[in-house]
Amino acid sequence: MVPLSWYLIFAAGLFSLGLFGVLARRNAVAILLGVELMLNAVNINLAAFWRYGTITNMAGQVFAIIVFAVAAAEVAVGLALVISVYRRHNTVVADEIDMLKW
Amino acid sequence: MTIAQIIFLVVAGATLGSAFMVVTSRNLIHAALWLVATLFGVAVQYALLNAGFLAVVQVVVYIGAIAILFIFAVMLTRKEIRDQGPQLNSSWWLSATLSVVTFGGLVGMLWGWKDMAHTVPDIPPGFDSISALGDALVSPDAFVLPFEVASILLLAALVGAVYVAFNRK
Amino acid sequence: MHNEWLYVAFFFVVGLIIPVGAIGVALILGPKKPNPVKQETYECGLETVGDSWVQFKAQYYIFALVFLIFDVETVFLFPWAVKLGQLGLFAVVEGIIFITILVVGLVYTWRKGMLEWA
Amino acid sequence: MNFWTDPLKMAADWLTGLLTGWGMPEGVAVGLAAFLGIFVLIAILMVIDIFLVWLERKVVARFQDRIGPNRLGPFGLIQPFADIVKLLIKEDITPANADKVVYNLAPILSMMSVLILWAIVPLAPQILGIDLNVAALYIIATGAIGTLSIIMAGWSSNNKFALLGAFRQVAVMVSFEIPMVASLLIPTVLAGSMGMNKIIEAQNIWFVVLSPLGALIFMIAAIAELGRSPFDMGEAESELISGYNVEYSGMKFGMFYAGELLHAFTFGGFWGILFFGGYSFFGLEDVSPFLAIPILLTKAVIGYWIIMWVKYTMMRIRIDHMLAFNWKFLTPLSFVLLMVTALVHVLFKDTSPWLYGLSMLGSNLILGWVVIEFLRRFSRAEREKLEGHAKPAMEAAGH
Amino acid sequence: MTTETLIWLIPLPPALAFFLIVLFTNKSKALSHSVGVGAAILSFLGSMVVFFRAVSVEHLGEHPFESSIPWMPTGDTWFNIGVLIDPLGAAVLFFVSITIFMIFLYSVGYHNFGQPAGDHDRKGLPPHGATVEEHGHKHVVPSVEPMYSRFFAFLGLFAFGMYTLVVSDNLLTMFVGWEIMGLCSYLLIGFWYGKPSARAAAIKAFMTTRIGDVFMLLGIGLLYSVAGTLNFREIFGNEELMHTLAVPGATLFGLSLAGLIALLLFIGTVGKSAQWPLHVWLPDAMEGPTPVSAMIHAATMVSAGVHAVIRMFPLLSLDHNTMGVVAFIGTFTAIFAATIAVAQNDIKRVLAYSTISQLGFMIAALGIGAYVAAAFHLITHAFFKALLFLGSGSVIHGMEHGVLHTGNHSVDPQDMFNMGGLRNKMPITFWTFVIGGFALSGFPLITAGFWSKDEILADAWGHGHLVVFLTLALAAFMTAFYTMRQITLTFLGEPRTKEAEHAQETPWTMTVPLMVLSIFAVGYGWVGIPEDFPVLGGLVPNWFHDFVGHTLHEVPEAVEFSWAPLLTSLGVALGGLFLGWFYYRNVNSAKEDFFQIALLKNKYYFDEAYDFVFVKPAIWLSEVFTYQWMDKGAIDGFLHIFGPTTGGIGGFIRNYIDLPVINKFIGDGSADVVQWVGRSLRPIQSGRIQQYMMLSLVVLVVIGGALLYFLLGL
Repeated sequence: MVPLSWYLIFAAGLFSLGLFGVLARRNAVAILLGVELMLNAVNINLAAFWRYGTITNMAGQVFAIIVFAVAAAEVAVGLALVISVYRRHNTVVADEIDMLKW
Repeated sequence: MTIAQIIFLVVAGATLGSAFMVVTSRNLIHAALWLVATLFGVAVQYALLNAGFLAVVQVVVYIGAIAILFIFAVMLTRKEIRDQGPQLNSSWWLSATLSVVTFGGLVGMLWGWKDMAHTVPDIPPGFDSISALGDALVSPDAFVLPFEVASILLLAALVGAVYVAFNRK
Repeated sequence: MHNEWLYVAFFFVVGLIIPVGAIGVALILGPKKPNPVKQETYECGLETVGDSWVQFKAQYYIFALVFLIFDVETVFLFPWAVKLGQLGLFAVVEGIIFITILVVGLVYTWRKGMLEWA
Repeated sequence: MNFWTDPLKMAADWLTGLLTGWGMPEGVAVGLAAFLGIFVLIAILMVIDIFLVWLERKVVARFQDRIGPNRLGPFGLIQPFADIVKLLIKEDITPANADKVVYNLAPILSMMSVLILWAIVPLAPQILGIDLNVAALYIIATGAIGTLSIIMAGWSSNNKFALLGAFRQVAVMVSFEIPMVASLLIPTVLAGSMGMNKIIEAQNIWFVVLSPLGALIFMIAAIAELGRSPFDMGEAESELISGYNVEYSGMKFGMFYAGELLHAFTFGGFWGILFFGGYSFFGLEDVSPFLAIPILLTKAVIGYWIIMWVKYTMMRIRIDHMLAFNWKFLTPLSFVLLMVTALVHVLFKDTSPWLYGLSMLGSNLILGWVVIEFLRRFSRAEREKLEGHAKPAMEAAGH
Repeated sequence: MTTETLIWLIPLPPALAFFLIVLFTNKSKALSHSVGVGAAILSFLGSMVVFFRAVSVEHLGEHPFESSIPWMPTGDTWFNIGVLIDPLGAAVLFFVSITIFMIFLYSVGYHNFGQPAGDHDRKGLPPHGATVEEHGHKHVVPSVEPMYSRFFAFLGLFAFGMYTLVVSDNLLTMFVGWEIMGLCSYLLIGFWYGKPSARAAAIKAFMTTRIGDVFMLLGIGLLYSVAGTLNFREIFGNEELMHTLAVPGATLFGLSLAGLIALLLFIGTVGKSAQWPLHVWLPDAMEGPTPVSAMIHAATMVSAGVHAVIRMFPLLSLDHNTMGVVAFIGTFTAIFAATIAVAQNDIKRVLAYSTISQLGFMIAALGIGAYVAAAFHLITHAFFKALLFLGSGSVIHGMEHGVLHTGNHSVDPQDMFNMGGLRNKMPITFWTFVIGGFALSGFPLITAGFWSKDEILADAWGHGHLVVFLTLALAAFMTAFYTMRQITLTFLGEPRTKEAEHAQETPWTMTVPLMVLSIFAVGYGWVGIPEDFPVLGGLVPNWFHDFVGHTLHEVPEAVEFSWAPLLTSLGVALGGLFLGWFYYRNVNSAKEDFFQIALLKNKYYFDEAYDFVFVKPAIWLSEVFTYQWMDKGAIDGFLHIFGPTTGGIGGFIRNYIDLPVINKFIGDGSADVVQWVGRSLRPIQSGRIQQYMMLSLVVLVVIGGALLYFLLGL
């Protein structure tokens, strides 16, 4: 069978790719895409630990579902913000969205 | 190497490849579609982990809703789709370094961890994960509070998103 | 390895093979005489004017948004529905609270006039 | 056990035996046998699909007071095969501006999203398909892939009308997915499981009796999900030329077309499974799979026929009306129904079946009556408001 | 109802009141204050029942009221939260419930309930008065606060936080209450958000206390990682654990684990209780609605900080190094704040600094191990300081009345040099203020302040901490001095302005709390008279020491009676009072006041120093490092790094040292400074999330790497 470590390393890779997306993409929507990757990496870990831990303890799956809800909320609000910013400032480039400075 | 391992490696490779395309492709719709591929790969991983519910939910929520929402959002903020300018910001190399360091750090930490080679326990016969999940979510001595709080979170997200994006003032 | 998802994967594979095969056969059998006019965008014979990336109504996004929230909600409801029979009245009350909270969100959106197409 | 009572098992055993006889490891042999079985199933489905084309054309012709295909073969039965040949030898055109990969992937995904639905269809008590414990959600998940294929088709065609059609279609599909999920939750609640097989087994009383409103909502949502009239905004011929698949031709269009028909048929089947007892029909299903499968297919065809009936009777609804109908009526109604069902189920499930069934049915009927009454009053008020405004103008015109 | 159930219920009414007011009743002023005051009464009654039941239990220290429920799953175990009322909790609950009730009642009068709406009042600004026509001629009367309901909502939330903090049995929920109060203090200080100074003060208070809170959270985390629980009794009752914690030199700087944890928690208290060096926020907090928020901050919330340290005393006392730090900070703050208080003219600022100084007394007492004395002073101080603040609020209210009468808004109703002779105008306020002031000064024998302060001095003497003793004695002397200065300038002599002549006594909702509190300001001292005090000792049993002392496992010994500290405290109190009266009876304006020394008046230039040490480097970092380097330097490569850097430094010197520093060092008003701080801090926020994330990630990687390298030896 697949050892636990494979899943964890896979998740770490996904997380790092997401991190790169979050840090390096200019487009705010693309940044949110990166965030999704990171959240998924976390979820893989949760599912893997559920499977490799005490299988009757559903905490891992419950947490993963909660993460789904959080991801949905994050996307909903995040994209709404991006659209709102786009309507006001006509840009979705993260570097140009720095109104919170003042 | 067993079949499961081969499947895992193939799927993981495809998933990571798609994820790489997500963060690098210039066309945002393509990035979103690559995200779908990545998410589907993750769903397959859940299925490999016998977490069928998570796999299906992954498809329903992520591919069916979140990816759609992303595509809609890209269409609505469309000025940038065909942006010929760079899609990565100027300090992307620093980000890349940081990501690699993060990955290295995570793997490094995992390396020294004694439970790494943990073998997978058998699923006890008659164990129904959906039923157990239902128990965990709604029975009062488990996660009933997070269950209810999740609905409040979703409510807040809905109200907030609707208000933020489309306040007609 | 006993994992019923393997068979689901077979379905996916076969479900891919058959349309791919059909289109592939058509590709082989069909003639290939492309010309620029044939490959133009079809708009009832009119010349295409402007970019196809027209601005879309934000309303589409609203519906997708509301859908996303409710979709996640229903995901929570499935384990609840499965276990409802055993857990009894307490679980029902929980579920009703859960749904009611979400319906409040729908009502809010409604009242804000966001569900109107105009 | 013989071929009459369990043909699938026999076939599988024979095939596995054959393969292991050739020196194949046991596991691989089982897998290969399953794969072949699935292949055969899907091939049969494709054949059924071809006949669905004929059926659809015949039915629509009758609805429109025509005869329909009648030239090739008896009752025009050969006609669909001629269509296939035509599709196969048509030129494959990819528009120059299209996004090639996505454009070609979309019809494949569209077809696939339908075919994989059959993974969870229990054909007979002995032929359960894959008995997933998340089957109800699986239906929604395949729907998600279908939605994706439409948006991919619309976007990659690089055509205003295609994109607009895709947007409309997706908006409708995602909107009606909520009542669909809610109505899927009702059999789940009643059966205490998401598994299709458990749902069928639990139907000592057909769920349509226990929850007629749920069945109705599921049907409406399914029609919207299929994008068939009156919910065919996505391909509104007169406005959007053909919607999201305008740029498709030949076999790729064929995939969308066949996918839609098979999808409709499949949903007819699921309607039968979820609310009409699936393969079961007064114990006949236990005699032989050769009886059970036709029972299920008959139910599916009946469901499919209702979908066609609606399609060829109703006019297309404007998209704003359609979305308003969903969000302001169907979604709240389905959630209220879900709450009521859950409550009644828990309160009465341990009483006698008669009381349970009657209270379920009663609660559904009362809810339906309340809703209709409410709608009647509301629309009358609306009408009076409108006419009240219109009247003076008319009077002025009259004088 | 069992006592435990009742304890659970105590924090609830204010929280419900908050939500009720916010969600439903905010349109109606009368309904809102009924809900608020009603909730306060419910909590008050509940607290009293709990208190009296607690007092009647024989060995409450060993068998406190406690009850807990599982809250969060932590792997295979659960994190429990619950309530605990031990003797200390009961004593604190007693004064907290009374003061909170009084705050609610007083707010009704303070915000001019029943008066007409102002002529041109706006939300976010203090009411300016309304013109009414009576008997044919117009005159101006105070107008009702426009955001009256909001105020009661905030008060409710605040009360919820305070009660939660007092009744919780573990550090985490205590911290939750602590943070709720932090939020409320921010909201209440910035209540009149229309005033820039109030906004700045609110931010300052929030940020300053946040510094302490971060350390406190670190301490909590460390404690949890070591002990695996945050329940007070589980930690203190586990002898093995306590031994592990007490091993000296286990962590940095030769501190034991207990010492480090206690130190971190103590830093939280330093922020919350406004101890040096994080005291800067408290005086500015007086920007809030005059007496009420001042009182929250001065009498109730800051006590929470001391309460926390007293709670953690068993941990604190394990390491004498930490004890030394605590004693030093307390003593230093006591004398340091007292000297500043002497030079302040604003009636509330004097009290604010006096509070800082008195809190220093308590902290110092804890630092020398005088557990009971600290708790005792905490409670007596809460009573008389609440009394003084409410009194000062009453004075200001009276003065505002005078201001409205004359219409001369240039007269500051809070400046003591504008007052004088108010004893005839506002007799109740005067007498209660005198009682409070005398209690603060430690007027011998009859006031509560005397007994508690005397006990601290006696402990310092008895335990041989001579330096602490002398410093505290000096601080006590100055306390008496500035208190009498305040009383003399405010109430005695002749009115120095027209406005003072027209000052008026305040309504009953304001004076009743004053009277109630003055009873406690006198009477509460009697429960803690040492047994062997000459003549009086033994007349009343030293109930307080006996009761609260049993919170600890080993009941602390009462120090032996000694004449030296008694005579000292007699001397400093009476001497200070006399000198204050003697000197200030003839002073009529700020110019004649010898103590208007620039150094004291400007609070030792602490605000300015913080600018220089923290704010400037932050700007430098943002300008040169974040902006120039991260954003530009990084792209162009290291070749160009020198250009931007030198440019940045040049610009920095020109823009940030030349003009502002010189100006600001001469400038006075701390409000200006705070505003400037806020403005200058902004450049560190480039507004670009990705930069923030990258920076935090870099820091995380560096810290993580360092931790791995040094701690795990990887």
